[in-house]
Amino acid sequence: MTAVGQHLSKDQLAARVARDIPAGAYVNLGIGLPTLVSDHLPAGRGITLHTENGMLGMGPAATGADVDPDLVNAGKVPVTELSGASYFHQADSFAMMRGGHIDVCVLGAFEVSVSGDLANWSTGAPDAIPAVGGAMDLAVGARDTWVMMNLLTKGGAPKLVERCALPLTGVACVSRVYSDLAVVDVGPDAGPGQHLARVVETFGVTHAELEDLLGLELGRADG
Amino acid sequence: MTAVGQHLSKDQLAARVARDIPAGAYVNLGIGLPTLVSDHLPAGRGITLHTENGMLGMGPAATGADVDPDLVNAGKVPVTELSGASYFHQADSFAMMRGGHIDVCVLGAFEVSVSGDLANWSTGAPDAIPAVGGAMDLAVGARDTWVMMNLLTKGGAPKLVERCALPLTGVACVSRVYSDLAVVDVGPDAGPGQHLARVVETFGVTHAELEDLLGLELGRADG
Amino acid sequence: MTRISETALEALGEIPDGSTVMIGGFGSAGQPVELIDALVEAGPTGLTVVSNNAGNGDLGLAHLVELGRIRKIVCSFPRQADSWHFDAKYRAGEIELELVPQGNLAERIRAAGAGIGAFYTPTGYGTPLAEGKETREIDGKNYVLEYPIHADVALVKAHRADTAGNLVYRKTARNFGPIMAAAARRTVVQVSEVVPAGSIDPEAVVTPGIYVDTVVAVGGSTALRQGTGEATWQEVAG
Amino acid sequence: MTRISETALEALGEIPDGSTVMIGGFGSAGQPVELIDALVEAGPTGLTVVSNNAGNGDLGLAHLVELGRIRKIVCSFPRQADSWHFDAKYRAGEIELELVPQGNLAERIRAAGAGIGAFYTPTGYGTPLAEGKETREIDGKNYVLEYPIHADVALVKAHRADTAGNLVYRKTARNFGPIMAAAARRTVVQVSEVVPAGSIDPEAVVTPGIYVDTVVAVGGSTALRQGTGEATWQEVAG
Repeated sequence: MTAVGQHLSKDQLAARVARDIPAGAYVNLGIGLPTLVSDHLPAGRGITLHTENGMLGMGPAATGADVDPDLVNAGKVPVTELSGASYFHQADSFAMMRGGHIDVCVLGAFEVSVSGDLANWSTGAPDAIPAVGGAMDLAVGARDTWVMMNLLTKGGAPKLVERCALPLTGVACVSRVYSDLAVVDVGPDAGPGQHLARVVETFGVTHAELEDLLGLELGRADG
Repeated sequence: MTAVGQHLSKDQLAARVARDIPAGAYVNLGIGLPTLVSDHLPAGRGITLHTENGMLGMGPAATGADVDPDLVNAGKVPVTELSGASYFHQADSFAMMRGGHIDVCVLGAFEVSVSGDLANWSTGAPDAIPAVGGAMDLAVGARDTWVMMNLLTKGGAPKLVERCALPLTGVACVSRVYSDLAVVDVGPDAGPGQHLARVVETFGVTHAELEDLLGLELGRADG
Repeated sequence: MTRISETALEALGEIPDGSTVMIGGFGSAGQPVELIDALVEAGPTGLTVVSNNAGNGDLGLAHLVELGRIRKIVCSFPRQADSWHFDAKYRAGEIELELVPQGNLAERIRAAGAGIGAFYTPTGYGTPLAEGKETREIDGKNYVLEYPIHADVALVKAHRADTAGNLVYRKTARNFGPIMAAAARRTVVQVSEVVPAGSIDPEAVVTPGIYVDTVVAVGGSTALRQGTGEATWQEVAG
Repeated sequence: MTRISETALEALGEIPDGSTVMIGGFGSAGQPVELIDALVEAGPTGLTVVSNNAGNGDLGLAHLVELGRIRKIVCSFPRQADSWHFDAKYRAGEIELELVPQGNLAERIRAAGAGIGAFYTPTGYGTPLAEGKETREIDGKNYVLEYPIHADVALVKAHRADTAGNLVYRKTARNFGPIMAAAARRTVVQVSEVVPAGSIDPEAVVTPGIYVDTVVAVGGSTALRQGTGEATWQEVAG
């Protein structure tokens, strides 16, 4: 499925994430990069998409005459409605999220720590205008919060880190990171004596190369 | 309107309460005696009845073929639906009550204190099986909580008292008592130096006779 | 994903002894009688039941009470004209009662489904039902701190489900259904009919399918089989 | 009782300087543009606005921002691709911002309408947006104490109203409308059409008329007039 020796493209990464979403799951794909995952959800698996602005059963992006300004996703992109959809108000929508009813939420990130802390809402730049939207609710609300990101910044700095330097979105909320270089489990679910970050799979790098790139000691998810 | 020298009958009392309900008001009539008020609400005043089991726009009791086991009031009596009605679940219904959206709630009572404390859910009998229903929510939720009751027990003991002896339903929540003998304002809205209980109107008794019956010093609502 | 079951017993699935079970309904309206009958048949005991009432007449919840399957009931209004089975068990000391004002009951159930850790409510302040509870004055008004009520399973009666598990209810039978469906780890729903996904207007869905694990169609309304449960307490108070 | 007004300006009524105004909408979807235009015309200043965003493009909320009528905005997501008017005011120090996570914003608005004094939410715990706030561990999980957000008036866009004030919405334009309608002392609603009481199925009413003070029909959807407000922040984060 994955070309050996190569990092994953965005689309390959989206497909890799999609593969792990259980049949019948209720899923929130945040905004931006993770929304690509929806293109790779196979039909017939009964996966239902939640968008926190108030809808279950969201369909693909709308085009042409299907564009309806009253029907948008959390990124304010016009979308469509699938059979069996439902609409609800913001308090009900975030109750659904906060109450642990969404099986999987996939989010982008600036940084994720080995203990599962997430930073994805603020660059910390002093002159930036802050905006958080539903990021903090999504981070802590779903049964499983996955991050989908490039493992390194454009400048080559690791985004999977010992401790986040940027303002946090949530504490110990991420369970798994899907990246172009590796899939890594993070967070407090590791057993005693185990590493907080455990590599599930690498793409075009060895375990040792990955440790070097990140400057972290990494465990292995299978033991 | 009221026969001089006579105490009010239940129906007269209900009519007296109905007269004071403002046009356009949203009203909850609890269960039992206060539900009689609905028979005296004049058409065209735009008064809407709330029943806390989940409905606005409740109509009269249902009879014959109109009885629908899925459409009952808070006393579990089959009722009807008026044009413009709506249904909602229990959390929404009590949010409506607790949030101060109901203009007037009319409740029965075992005792009301001059400071507006209400006791209407428990006789305090040690062997009684307790039940509270929505009484405590209704007592504190509406903008105005009125009590409708006989002013004396069957044994002749006052039910408007200095301090409630029975288990409380709510503290300082009643603003007015409508009874067979008098209408009396109660509670902390009185100005400094004023009596907590101020007589609005008496039926078949003088102010002095009322004070004697109750063993209370009473003010006058008009000064 | 919502599963459609052929029978109430199959829909119910495994309910271990000692489970906490939410049961919808306000008296008979919205009471899932067929699911309760299945619960009786399935046999678990030592249950904690969360429901507004404690049974009317001899059927449904009243029958479950009569059989002694319930260790504890959390409700707002157990005593009614036709709550004889609860009354007997209670007087015999065979059932524990946690009495909760109806709006606090609803809000605590709602909080469980909404992931709220606790909330301050004005209802009950200064009354015996708030004794021992934490209180706080906020903006000059007094509140009691109340905690969510979770459950292992919720039994709910709705009017119609689609195959995606979306529910609509009928009139005041809606009552506790939507909030219980969200508050329990597993929700089992009985309906009059199951229709294809897409048959219910997405704007009119009351309970989205995400809250519904299993649905069983049991035919028409069953409330007529039961007592009326008319309340009596305010007759005394009136 | 709900009043039906002929014009948006008449519907708006008196809004004093310094009022707190809730404005529905998620970006353009559900934004009550005609009511905001009326608010611009009515002229009050020094407003505190509670809304999910801080304006898209040049119309509606963005215009109100541009004119400097807003002293403070309480919202979750001010910065967007087309929030240039807010950006300019914010950088100039001419508008105060209270940033609230979207779910906490929704729940705080809901709490105001529901008479809840405060609640414990897990969202934001351990982040800069919870700094200085009271926290509590409940059942091993950490929560932040949040308080209700009330308002003097709410401006809401719905799809259809009946003459009893009952509202239905359209798709994701529902968003903040129902909870803002309940949280404000006075609620003004713009709709595409007003129909006679009884024309909306009582089972499908989303906002009961009790929450609606004034309704004005403004014709068809207006969202197309505005910018799209597509979010950009996660493009960076992705």
